[in-house]
Amino acid sequence: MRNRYRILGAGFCVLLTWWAASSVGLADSLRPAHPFRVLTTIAPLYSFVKSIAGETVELANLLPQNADPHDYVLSPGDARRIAQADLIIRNGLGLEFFLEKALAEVDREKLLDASAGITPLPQWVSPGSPTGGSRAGEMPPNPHVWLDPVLAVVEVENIVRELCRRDTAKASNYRARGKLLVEELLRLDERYRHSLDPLPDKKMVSDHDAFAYLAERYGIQRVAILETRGHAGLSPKLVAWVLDSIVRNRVRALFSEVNHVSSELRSISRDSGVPIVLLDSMESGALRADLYERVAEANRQALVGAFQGDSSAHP
Amino acid sequence: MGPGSEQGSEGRSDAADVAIRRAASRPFLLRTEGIAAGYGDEAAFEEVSLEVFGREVVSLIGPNGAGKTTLLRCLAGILPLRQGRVEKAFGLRMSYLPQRLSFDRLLPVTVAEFLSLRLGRPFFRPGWAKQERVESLEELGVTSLLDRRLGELSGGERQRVFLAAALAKRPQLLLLDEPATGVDLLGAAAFDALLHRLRDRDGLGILLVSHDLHLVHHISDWVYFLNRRILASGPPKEVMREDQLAAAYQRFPHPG
Amino acid sequence: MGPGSEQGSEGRSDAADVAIRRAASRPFLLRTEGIAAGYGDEAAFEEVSLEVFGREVVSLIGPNGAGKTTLLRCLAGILPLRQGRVEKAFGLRMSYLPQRLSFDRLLPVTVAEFLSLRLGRPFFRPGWAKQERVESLEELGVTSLLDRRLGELSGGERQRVFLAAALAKRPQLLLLDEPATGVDLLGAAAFDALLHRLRDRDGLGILLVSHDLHLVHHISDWVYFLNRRILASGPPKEVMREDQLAAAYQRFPHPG
Amino acid sequence: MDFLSYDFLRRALSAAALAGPVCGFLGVFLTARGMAFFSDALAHTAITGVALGLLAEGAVEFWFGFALPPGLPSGLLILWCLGAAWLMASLFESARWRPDTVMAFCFTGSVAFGVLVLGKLGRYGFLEETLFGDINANSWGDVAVLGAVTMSAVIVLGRRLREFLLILLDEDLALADGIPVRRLNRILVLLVAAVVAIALKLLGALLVSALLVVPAAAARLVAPNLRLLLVFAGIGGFLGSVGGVILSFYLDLPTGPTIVLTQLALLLIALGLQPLLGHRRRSQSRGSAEATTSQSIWPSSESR
Amino acid sequence: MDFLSYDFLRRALSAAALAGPVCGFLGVFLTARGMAFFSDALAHTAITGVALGLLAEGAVEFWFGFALPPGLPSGLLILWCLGAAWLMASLFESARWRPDTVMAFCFTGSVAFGVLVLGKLGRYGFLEETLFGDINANSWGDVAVLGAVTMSAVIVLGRRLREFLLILLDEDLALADGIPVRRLNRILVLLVAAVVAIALKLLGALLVSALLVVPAAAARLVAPNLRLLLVFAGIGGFLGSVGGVILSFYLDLPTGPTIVLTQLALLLIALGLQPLLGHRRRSQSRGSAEATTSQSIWPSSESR
Ligand SMILES: Nc1ncnc2c1ncn2[C@@H]1O[C@H](COP(=O)(O)OP(=O)(O)OP(=O)(O)O)[C@@H](O)[C@H]1O
Ligand SMILES: Nc1ncnc2c1ncn2[C@@H]1O[C@H](COP(=O)(O)OP(=O)(O)OP(=O)(O)O)[C@@H](O)[C@H]1O
Ligand SMILES: [Mg+2]
Ligand SMILES: [Mg+2]
Ligand SMILES: [Zn+2]
Repeated sequence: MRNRYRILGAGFCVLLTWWAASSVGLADSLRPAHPFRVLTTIAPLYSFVKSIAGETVELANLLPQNADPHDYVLSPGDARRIAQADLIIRNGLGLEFFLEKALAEVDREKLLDASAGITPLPQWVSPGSPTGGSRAGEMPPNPHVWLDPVLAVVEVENIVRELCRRDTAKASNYRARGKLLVEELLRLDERYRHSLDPLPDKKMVSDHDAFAYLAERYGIQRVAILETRGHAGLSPKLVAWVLDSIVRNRVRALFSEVNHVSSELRSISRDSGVPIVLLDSMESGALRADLYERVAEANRQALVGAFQGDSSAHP
Repeated sequence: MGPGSEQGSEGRSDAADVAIRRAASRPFLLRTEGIAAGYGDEAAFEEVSLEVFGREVVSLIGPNGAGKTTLLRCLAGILPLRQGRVEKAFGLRMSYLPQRLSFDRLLPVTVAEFLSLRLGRPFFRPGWAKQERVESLEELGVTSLLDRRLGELSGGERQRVFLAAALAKRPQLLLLDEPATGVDLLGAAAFDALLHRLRDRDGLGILLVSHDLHLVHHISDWVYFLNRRILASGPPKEVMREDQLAAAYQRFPHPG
Repeated sequence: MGPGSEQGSEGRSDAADVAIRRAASRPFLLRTEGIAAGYGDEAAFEEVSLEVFGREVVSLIGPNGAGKTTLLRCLAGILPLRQGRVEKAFGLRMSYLPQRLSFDRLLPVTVAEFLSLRLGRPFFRPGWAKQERVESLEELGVTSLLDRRLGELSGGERQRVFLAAALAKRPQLLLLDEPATGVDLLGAAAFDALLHRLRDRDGLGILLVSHDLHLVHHISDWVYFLNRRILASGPPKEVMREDQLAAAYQRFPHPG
Repeated sequence: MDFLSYDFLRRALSAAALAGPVCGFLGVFLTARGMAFFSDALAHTAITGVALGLLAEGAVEFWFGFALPPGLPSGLLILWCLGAAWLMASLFESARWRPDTVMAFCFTGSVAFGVLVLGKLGRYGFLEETLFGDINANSWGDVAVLGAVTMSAVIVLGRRLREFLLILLDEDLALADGIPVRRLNRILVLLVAAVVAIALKLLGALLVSALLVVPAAAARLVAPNLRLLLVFAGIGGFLGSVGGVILSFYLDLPTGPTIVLTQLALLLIALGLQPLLGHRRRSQSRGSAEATTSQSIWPSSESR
Repeated sequence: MDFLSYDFLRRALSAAALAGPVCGFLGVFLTARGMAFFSDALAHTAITGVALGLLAEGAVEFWFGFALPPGLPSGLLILWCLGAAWLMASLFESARWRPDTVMAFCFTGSVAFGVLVLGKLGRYGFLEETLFGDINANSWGDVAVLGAVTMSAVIVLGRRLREFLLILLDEDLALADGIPVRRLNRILVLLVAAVVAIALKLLGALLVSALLVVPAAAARLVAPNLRLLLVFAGIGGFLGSVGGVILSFYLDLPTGPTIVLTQLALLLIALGLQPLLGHRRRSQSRGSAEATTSQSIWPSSESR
């Protein structure tokens, strides 16, 4: 008798399985009319769209504050947001690796690469490593284009164009506000130039190659990048080479990000006596319209402070 | 016959006689010819030739480390042979009781479930063990243990269960490695009676390894004396006379 | 004395006499008073009161599952008591031989190393086992096994090693749980002789669990018959007369 | 039911409903042989598999000039896992090491090698993917493959259950009964490997072993016998994984960890239930003790 | 020697030279009890430790308004590992599960919880750090702590070696001999936990178990007895970890994986040496077999 219950229980499980599997065939739920839904992947893109479109679109961002786009894992909520979005704006250039799988199911039409049209820099390769120099050409691109205000303008223009194309009713509004944003960004660029150009000897050692485009734009020489995110430790030869380069090039500051200072960089800072200066790549920033301007300004001041050498920690 | 049918001494025709009579009256079950096996590079036994027929108890005796267990493992198909060959009656069904039992003591297997698995009975309805009255289970007192977990039996209880399962399989050939170890007096008596009945009533062939020479002497139809090689063989009355045994031990320190 | 010193029957003064003589002539080692222990919620034995003195072999017999192993594990300090108390001679050194041996068979421990560890000899120089001639090792044939790995011994060889180690510890009290299991004829004889010598020459107290009633009858100074409770106790000649035993079994199906 | 309107959730639910019970069932076999970490080790060898896949991709592109589809395709990953499982099974039989030792060095070796290669190739993204998986990103194709593997596992286990259980109890006894122990052991290991290779895409290497171990561990707490152990493990696996998917949707948490925590919650519930069931078990065994004492003192004398 | 001019390399070498032999030695005990994954499980519980540390940090900042130093300080991490090890040891004793089952669900549970919390806090960086560690980033303070732990491990093991080995052979026998088995088991587990907590910073959770398991596994291949097993495991651990650091410098590879692969290379060498040593062992045991046959047939009759 008891056995029969057990078999019934097992049968129940099989039935449930079958039901779950066959529920596929259920009719697709009807989509009610809704406002234009835009989904961005990272905070700077969110801030751009917020500035351009304000409250006229239903805007959401995938990456929660403080999350790292390089190793984010989607939650079912994210998957739902992706399924519901009318336009998905991502940075592209390989930044949103976590999206690849989920996007396989999504209509390519809904997708915009904000970085379209930008010639990317390759990812950093340490010249110290024997194969380094020759491999530079085949490295995947560095995705952090938005940190250069001039390239950010390209991204903003891409976004405005796409929004106008999709949501023609509000196109003029988008265009007008987009123009304001572009002007703001150009002003920022001006300020960067003004304050950084006069400074000599601008050298950067960092543990995440987020500031490559910015450095390229304003004449900062990237001496060494210790890419530690998602890495199983570094080779001691690389660390030794970085230590040597710091001494040889008289580097005056190591750059890292709040909450992401790697133990390697701390150790190098301890060993070389060069202080760590914190910048912000905005990858995991707060979701606000003025994020970009505020953070870019803070970065500028940090850079200026570091290169002016008023941080007297240099030995 | 002397303590060994192997030596070509005066007892030759006598020994041959006995052997022929033995073979003639019984169905053939298993024969090995010069087999050897062992662990690593070393042989645990060599050049072992023996025969087991139906309706007889063949005992294998010998000192510790003689290779008895290894030989039984070979016959049961657990260990590969190194040399020689084993000839079996067509479709021979064997059942083996190992000397060491090892299993996960934390696994909640009940005795009834174990018996179902071992005897090929319906696993999800082990009630049969209570309803049907299986001779060996009853006589070895296993019926009262059916709902117990295998892992929480006492040493003797566990041996009874494994022994009862091996007997209840009703094979044609039983390989028993020190079956009555740790079993109490009455259990051993029941086992003795069962062996007799299985042999005489059911015509089983039984290959028994035991250090209990009383049991061996009393129950065996044929005895092999093994110490890496077979040093002596014959009916127990002849092989197991104390003076003969002692003589055999002195005479064959290095067999071959 | 009747088969039980527990019943206040006609044998009272007789039994008391024997017990008093036993206690008077021997050093006190261990006494339990109404102890009980078991697994889960169930007791494997209850209300066990027994005594062991020096210079005597005390045997514990009983059917499978009677609780003998459990009792020995309690006395050895492996299992906690549920009830009652154990009184020990001051500074009593005990040595225990378990019924089931379990260890990692792949671990490359040699017999010599095992003996060094067990006997507290220098572990990194196990040569002592060959140089010194330790009685129990020699007589149980363990000296020829010293370089072998524990994991690759045959069942009987392993039992010999563990038994020899337990005897070689030269404690005041030996707890032996079916010590001669799987050991061959001469090994058992050597063990028998050793037991006698340890008792008579070295004055050890020995608590022996065995199903070999011949051995028990022949070697014991005192026998306890256990089946969850102690059903009978006394000198073997008195407790182990066959009619007496049979009568006792009939009389006490539910002890207490 | 709101969440059923999303296709990705239907896929996730189907995958969980398929993988859960089979993993729970297989877990009983693994945990009983000290192979609780087998799935874990196997999943981590996938890192080396992915790395080798990338190397091969690069080599093909270099020598033959055409590009393979990126990443290691599911099919190849399954093949890799089967191969690794086969290798480990051979090492298990070598009888020099305990199985867990074999698994531990296969595990760390694969991780070390894979990480080195992925690091040199600059493709750490794949490492993340292998470690964490993503149940919400699987396709109906994946579910179909999972279904096929599940079906074959169910068929093989169903038809050979007696043999597998006998092997679990005592390999020597099984061998003597003429059961092809080696072959069945290999089959079991390969089944686990196939299931793990697919479950890897759902939960990732770090969590996949939970699917196999936790239901079996929970079932051990409450099952009075082997039959119910198997049944409970299957049911626990189903409830844990399907429940985990549903919970992760409503609580908006990553699905993989939620499944694992749901399974662990079931384990805790089983721990809570244990006293009640333990009571039943106790009274059962008390019953049998009475039977023992009601016979005469030598247990078998009554039947003579 | 070129590389000795760098301070960080001197630190890395010292750490490797300290941790290697002790881990190898402790590994013998772990692998002999089916606990090869203990270090692994423990290391992964550190993920939850880190997550809880961050939560606590946030709570302190929220309620008391001052910021703690970022990350979980080494001291707290060690305490966490000790606590987790204690908990697991209690579960081992519960005798419901095999040790590896206990470790498996502690492992996956911690990872699941840690990943959830770290994900919600957006601090995956710590996950990376815990999973991979970096031997090149340790400070002399870390080395000193490691030295202290190593010293205490050596002292405890050295003084209690006989007891520990007896427990390894048979717990019941050890208990009967009056050895405080429970206490010593706990001490061993805590020692391993302390070593793992520090080795975690060097190799990370994914690779730390290699330090403990691989030398012991390699030593098993060539050691004819227990003494040499212990010695070889210690030496193997030393060679593997120090050699790994040096190799990683000259080959320009990440240090952690290189150490593991060096250890594995030693394992392969041991596998190659085995036939030679096996030969010796064979002739040894053949010798003892002669001894057996040169006695009379009943082995003990000669000495009577
Ligand atoms: N680990 C255990 N868990 C639960 N019950 C157990 C356990 N070990 C033994 N028992 C039970 O306790 C009772 C006593 O067992 P014990 O081993 O003490 O018997 P014994 O007298 O030594 O028997 P034997 O002569 O067979 O060795 C038996 O009913 C047995 O089933
Ligand atoms: N697993 C093993 N590895 C290596 N050698 C072994 C192994 N098992 C047994 N041996 C050796 O093989 C020989 C024969 O062992 P076997 O177990 O067959 O003896 P046995 O006759 O059964 O002895 P016993 O009466 O003690 O049971 C012995 O010398 C033993 O040490
Ligand atoms: Mg044997
Ligand atoms: Mg017992
Ligand atoms: Zn970045």
